[in-house]
Amino acid sequence: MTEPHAAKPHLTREHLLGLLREMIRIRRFEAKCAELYQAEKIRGFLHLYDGEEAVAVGVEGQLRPGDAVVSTYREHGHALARGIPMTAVMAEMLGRRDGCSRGRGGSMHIFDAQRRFFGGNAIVGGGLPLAVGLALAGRMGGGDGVTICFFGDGAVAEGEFHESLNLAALWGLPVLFVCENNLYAMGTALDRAQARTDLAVRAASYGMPAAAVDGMNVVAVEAETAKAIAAIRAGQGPFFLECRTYRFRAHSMFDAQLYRTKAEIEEWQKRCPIRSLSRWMEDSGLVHAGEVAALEAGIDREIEDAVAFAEASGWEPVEDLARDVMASP
Amino acid sequence: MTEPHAAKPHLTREHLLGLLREMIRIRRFEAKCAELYQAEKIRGFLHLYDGEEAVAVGVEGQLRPGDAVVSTYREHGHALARGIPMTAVMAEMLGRRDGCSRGRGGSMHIFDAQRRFFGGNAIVGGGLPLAVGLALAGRMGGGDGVTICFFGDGAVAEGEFHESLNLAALWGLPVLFVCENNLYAMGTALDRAQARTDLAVRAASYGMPAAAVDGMNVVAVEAETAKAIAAIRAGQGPFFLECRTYRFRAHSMFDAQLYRTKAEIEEWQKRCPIRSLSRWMEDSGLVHAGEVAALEAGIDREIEDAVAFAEASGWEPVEDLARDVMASP
Amino acid sequence: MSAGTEITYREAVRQAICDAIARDGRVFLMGEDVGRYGGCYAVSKGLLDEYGPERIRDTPLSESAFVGAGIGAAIAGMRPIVEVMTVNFSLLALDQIVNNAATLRHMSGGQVGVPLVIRMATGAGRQLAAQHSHSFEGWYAGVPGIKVLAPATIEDARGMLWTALEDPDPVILFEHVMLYNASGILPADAGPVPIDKAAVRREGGDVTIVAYGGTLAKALAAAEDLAGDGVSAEVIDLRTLRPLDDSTILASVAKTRRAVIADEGWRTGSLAAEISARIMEGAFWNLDAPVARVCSAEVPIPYPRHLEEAALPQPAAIAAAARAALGRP
Amino acid sequence: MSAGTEITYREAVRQAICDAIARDGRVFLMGEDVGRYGGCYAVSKGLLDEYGPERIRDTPLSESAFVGAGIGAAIAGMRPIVEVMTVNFSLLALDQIVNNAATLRHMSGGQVGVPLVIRMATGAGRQLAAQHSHSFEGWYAGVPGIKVLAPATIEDARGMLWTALEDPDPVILFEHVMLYNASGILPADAGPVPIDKAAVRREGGDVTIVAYGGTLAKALAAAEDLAGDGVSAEVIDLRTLRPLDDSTILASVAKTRRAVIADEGWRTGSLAAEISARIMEGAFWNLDAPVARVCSAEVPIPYPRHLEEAALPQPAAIAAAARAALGRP
Ligand SMILES: Cc1ncc(C[n+]2csc(CCOP(=O)(O)OP(=O)(O)O)c2C)c(N)n1
Ligand SMILES: Cc1ncc(C[n+]2csc(CCOP(=O)(O)OP(=O)(O)O)c2C)c(N)n1
Ligand SMILES: [Mg+2]
Ligand SMILES: [Mg+2]
Repeated sequence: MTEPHAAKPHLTREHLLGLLREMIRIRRFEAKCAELYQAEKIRGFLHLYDGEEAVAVGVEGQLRPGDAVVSTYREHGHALARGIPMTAVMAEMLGRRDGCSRGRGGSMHIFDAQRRFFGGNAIVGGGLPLAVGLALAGRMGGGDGVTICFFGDGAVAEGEFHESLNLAALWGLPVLFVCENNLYAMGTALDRAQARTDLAVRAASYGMPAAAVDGMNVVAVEAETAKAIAAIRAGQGPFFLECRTYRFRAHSMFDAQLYRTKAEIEEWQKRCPIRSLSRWMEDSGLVHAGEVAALEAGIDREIEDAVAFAEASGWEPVEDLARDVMASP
Repeated sequence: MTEPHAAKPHLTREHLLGLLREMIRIRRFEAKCAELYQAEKIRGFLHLYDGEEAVAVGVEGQLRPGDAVVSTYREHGHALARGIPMTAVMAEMLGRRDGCSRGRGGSMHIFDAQRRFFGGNAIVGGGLPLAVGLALAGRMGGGDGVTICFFGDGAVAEGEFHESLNLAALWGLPVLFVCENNLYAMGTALDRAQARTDLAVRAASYGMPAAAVDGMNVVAVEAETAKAIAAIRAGQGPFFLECRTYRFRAHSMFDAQLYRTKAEIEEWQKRCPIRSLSRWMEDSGLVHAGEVAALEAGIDREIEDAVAFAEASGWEPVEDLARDVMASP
Repeated sequence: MSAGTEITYREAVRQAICDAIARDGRVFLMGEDVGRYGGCYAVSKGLLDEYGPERIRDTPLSESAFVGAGIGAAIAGMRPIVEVMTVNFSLLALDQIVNNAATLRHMSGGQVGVPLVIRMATGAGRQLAAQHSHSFEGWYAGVPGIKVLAPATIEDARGMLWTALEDPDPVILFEHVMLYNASGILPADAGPVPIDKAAVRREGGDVTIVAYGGTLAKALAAAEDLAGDGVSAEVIDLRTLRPLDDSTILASVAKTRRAVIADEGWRTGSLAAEISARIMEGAFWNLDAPVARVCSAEVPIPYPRHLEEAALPQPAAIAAAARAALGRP
Repeated sequence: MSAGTEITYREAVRQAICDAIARDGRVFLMGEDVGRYGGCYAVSKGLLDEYGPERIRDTPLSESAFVGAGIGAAIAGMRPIVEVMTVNFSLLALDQIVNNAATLRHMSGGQVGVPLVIRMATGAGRQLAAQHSHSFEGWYAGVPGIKVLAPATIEDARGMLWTALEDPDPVILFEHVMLYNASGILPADAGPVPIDKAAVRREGGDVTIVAYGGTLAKALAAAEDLAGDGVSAEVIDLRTLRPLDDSTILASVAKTRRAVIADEGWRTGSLAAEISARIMEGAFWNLDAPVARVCSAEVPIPYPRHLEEAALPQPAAIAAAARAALGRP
């Protein structure tokens, strides 16, 4: 990890603590989700973000309320970092009526229209055209809002990636394309899917400015995002940000991980975004181990509350099965 | 036009005459088609290649019988240059039973399996994945055949373009992607469709070697194609060839051409690939005006014969409507 | 009702678009060649000059991206009218339509609505052969979360778009290619029309003929022919393909006790099958004869006129089916 | 017939693929994560090690390109088995399937055949919510130029692929996600099975229940339940969805005079509608009650178990429909 303070010497202790806290919050929330999955309280597909937290936290910290977010099926981190209450997210994971999507979406379809969080999309690449449209509407409306579009390295091979980047660049729309390059699409390593693995360079073929950043370093992500968003708000059109990261866990709960070695995972775990930041903060005297523990304890309480909230929540009644297919008249 | 002889000083008179002849053949064939369209003998969509003949002739002259071709709805030139008899092509235009596709395809679906001419595809971009698959089969079969894939500048925006180029490059398949950049997709100028208009540069984002060539100069097209195909046959993977050209006529027979000026068309007509070559050959004493006229007369006879053949051909019987939907048992 | 004026279907659609743009600042038209070219069926000719490039947006050839962008823009509060040149090309955008437009409201638990209108040409009759002559309205009519319309008259072409744009959910409008040149009287006070009711276009007591879009005129011709034989046919124009107006259909069948459905879709899996099944379920005990379907032959539509005509439902076949239902062969 | 062994459906599909690869040098398997990952439903686990990367090809996330490449390779003489992870994602490849695979033979006048096999998972039941639980088999069953299979038993899972690979036309195989873990006896002499006949899975005289794929077990459960009431239900497994085996269905209905169709597709436009319409046309005079459909509710499948179950056809509903047909509510 590059030294966070080197990049941004003016970072305050409070700000760094906030970043650390948010990353731990996501990590622990998801650890609880994995438990609840084993307990069969969460079902379906569950894609954990473990290892990639610096991306959501570094990027979304730079957003304003009017900005929009479009995400993938690996979106719990994005949802929490966007400020969607953990209670509502947890209830959604459990399929309960008080879930942010009334329990109908589940893990892959977290939505919060008020916070302009437009999902949770389980079709790889399917969110990119939406993001272009949100940005188009924003620009036609005259504001300086930005649309953030998260997607994985796997999505880069899809036709929708290409069409969306071209359209956004052609029309100069305010989209920040955030590629979470965790080196694998399920079991397919990047170099088995992409003729050219330097993804940021790809953006150049659309004339789109781009940067690649260490996605395990939240401060670095934050700094690059800040620059990119400033440029977008200033009307300079879309930007492509490749965040180089890694998922520590399996693709989903059904993955034997035959396609990578333990050694590789361990190597990456040394770069854990949370441990890196907390260690460096401890080493620099910005935080004591005891403070981190207190932070974790607070988060654990929040998580327990969220689980209790979710479990106390009812189910949508079966008679309402067809509700919200169309607008009610 | 760059001087043809400058590029290839060893070009023989016979060879150049052959190129000239083939281009004139296509031009006149299509002029007759336009007439037959006015006479309502050809119906549906008719997309003429007028102005772009140097591409088909320059590229396909370099092919061997075992090579495959995939084309678009603007494919009469490609079909003739591939050696499909004009009689069969003309009968197809008229929808007759002796047409190369039994009259069922028409102008947009010229096929000749024996000559490995796999259509005539009316979906923009739809042929690219096919070409990748043909090349894959060729490589798995161990030969050194090449698949030529023609498409327009408009197709470059489609997702299938992106997916196909990536796949071909990733797997190192023997495809020559020939982009016929005539500056317009129907009425949409290249710079209104592409964030970046230098199409050859795009190929680099897939790590694919590329070249752009003056598509109005048949000798230049031929020379670039020869180099590209040699590299492909040598196992160096796919190649992207952008041919910069122009269509002199409307997109199809229903086009008021509101999107470009007469002056622009006239400017390009000065670079007519046929006139350029014949003038230069005359100036260099390689051909007399009389010889060209004789050539044209011969071609006109061939065309008249093709029309006669087509008009003499019967129609598929209505009872056979459902023929060739599935293989006959 | 004052006299009104005679206009073409094309002109009616054009007026509807102009009206919508004038009435509502959130409305814009987007699609391939809607601007400079004037629309592939000349529907939007002149609109670019009138309303400028923000409201009349030419897109690159990227069906998935621009349909998806329409969805995103609709989510964000705009009222896009997205034109897909023909239903054939809409397959490239089907993922966006089914997995996003139709699904977002439900999987977000009612938070995210998509007030999008998509217009497409559909159908055969212009000898455009196997890749340009499809009728996939029936597929769209099976997708929960969208409404599907098929204006068959001048008044509907003019009035349905208005109502569709006021709908909070995605609406797809199918315009049959053979209707654009049809003309009829538009009442001077023409306004929005309902989009949830079928219409009885001709009253009769002996047999019900159900038709829509491109088959309405054929059904009326068949009814006229039958009248010559003393058979009084009632002709229903579905108008809205989803949700189907069962009650109008069943009321008619209860009266006539016989039904024929004319549908340009391929027979197997056609919308006609659905209507037949609904009549089975809702009026079995009223039926004096099996419900008959007159659909397209199960063949990729061939190019030559005689085969295309043979492949499509024709008035004679509709009349014959009606006679057979009446036991008068 | 010797005893055979008990294996899972997953294992049966795996064996079928292995056999095919061993039997025919032209066969290869291609798709997302079929190799290193072992297949998203673990069907091809271990095959990469056994047969190597030429025969077991991991592809990038590019549904359109790799399905299209399968078409191209089939044209060129290979026998590709293309796996699309689920039917949901196949919408991204639908253009290739409909406009190329299904159409090439006809529009080339019989010259170009596409002996391609596509396998896809389909159906709901795993709480995967609105974008991963579709059943679009009915759409494919409506497309001329392809065959559509739905193996519901171990023997069919093992034997249909064999026959499909010998077919000169494109064949699509649907594997219901809830079947992979089902097990049964595979006869020791199991070989290819016919792909043009439905099967009577249980004989009965009072009512016909038509099912396929994921609904077969539910139909059999309903039949068992009905037997307890003294109602003797005949259960037909369609096996082949295109072309439908009308004669087996009509013969059964002629005997029982009542029919219920169980289909996981959304009710409107379901394959069940087509079968109902065919029974209407072919057996109206034999019917003692209207044909009933038990289909999925018209809602994007919701995530929570209770709503998913309520949305899908269940044995109780099938039995209830049969009782209603018999006038025993
Ligand atoms: C269009 C489509 N194809 C396939 C899938 C199945 N699938 C789900 S996630 C995934 C891998 C995506 O990888 P990437 O984009 O790198 O994101 P990551 O999971 O690594 O975050 C695949 C193949 C899908 N959901 N959508
Ligand atoms: C997928 C698809 N979208 C739209 C069309 C309609 N269309 C036919 S040709 C064309 C323009 C294509 O332009 P280009 O690729 O540059 O080829 P050119 O016609 O210039 O040779 C369009 C939009 C189509 N046939 N297929
Ligand atoms: Mg990834
Ligand atoms: Mg062009």
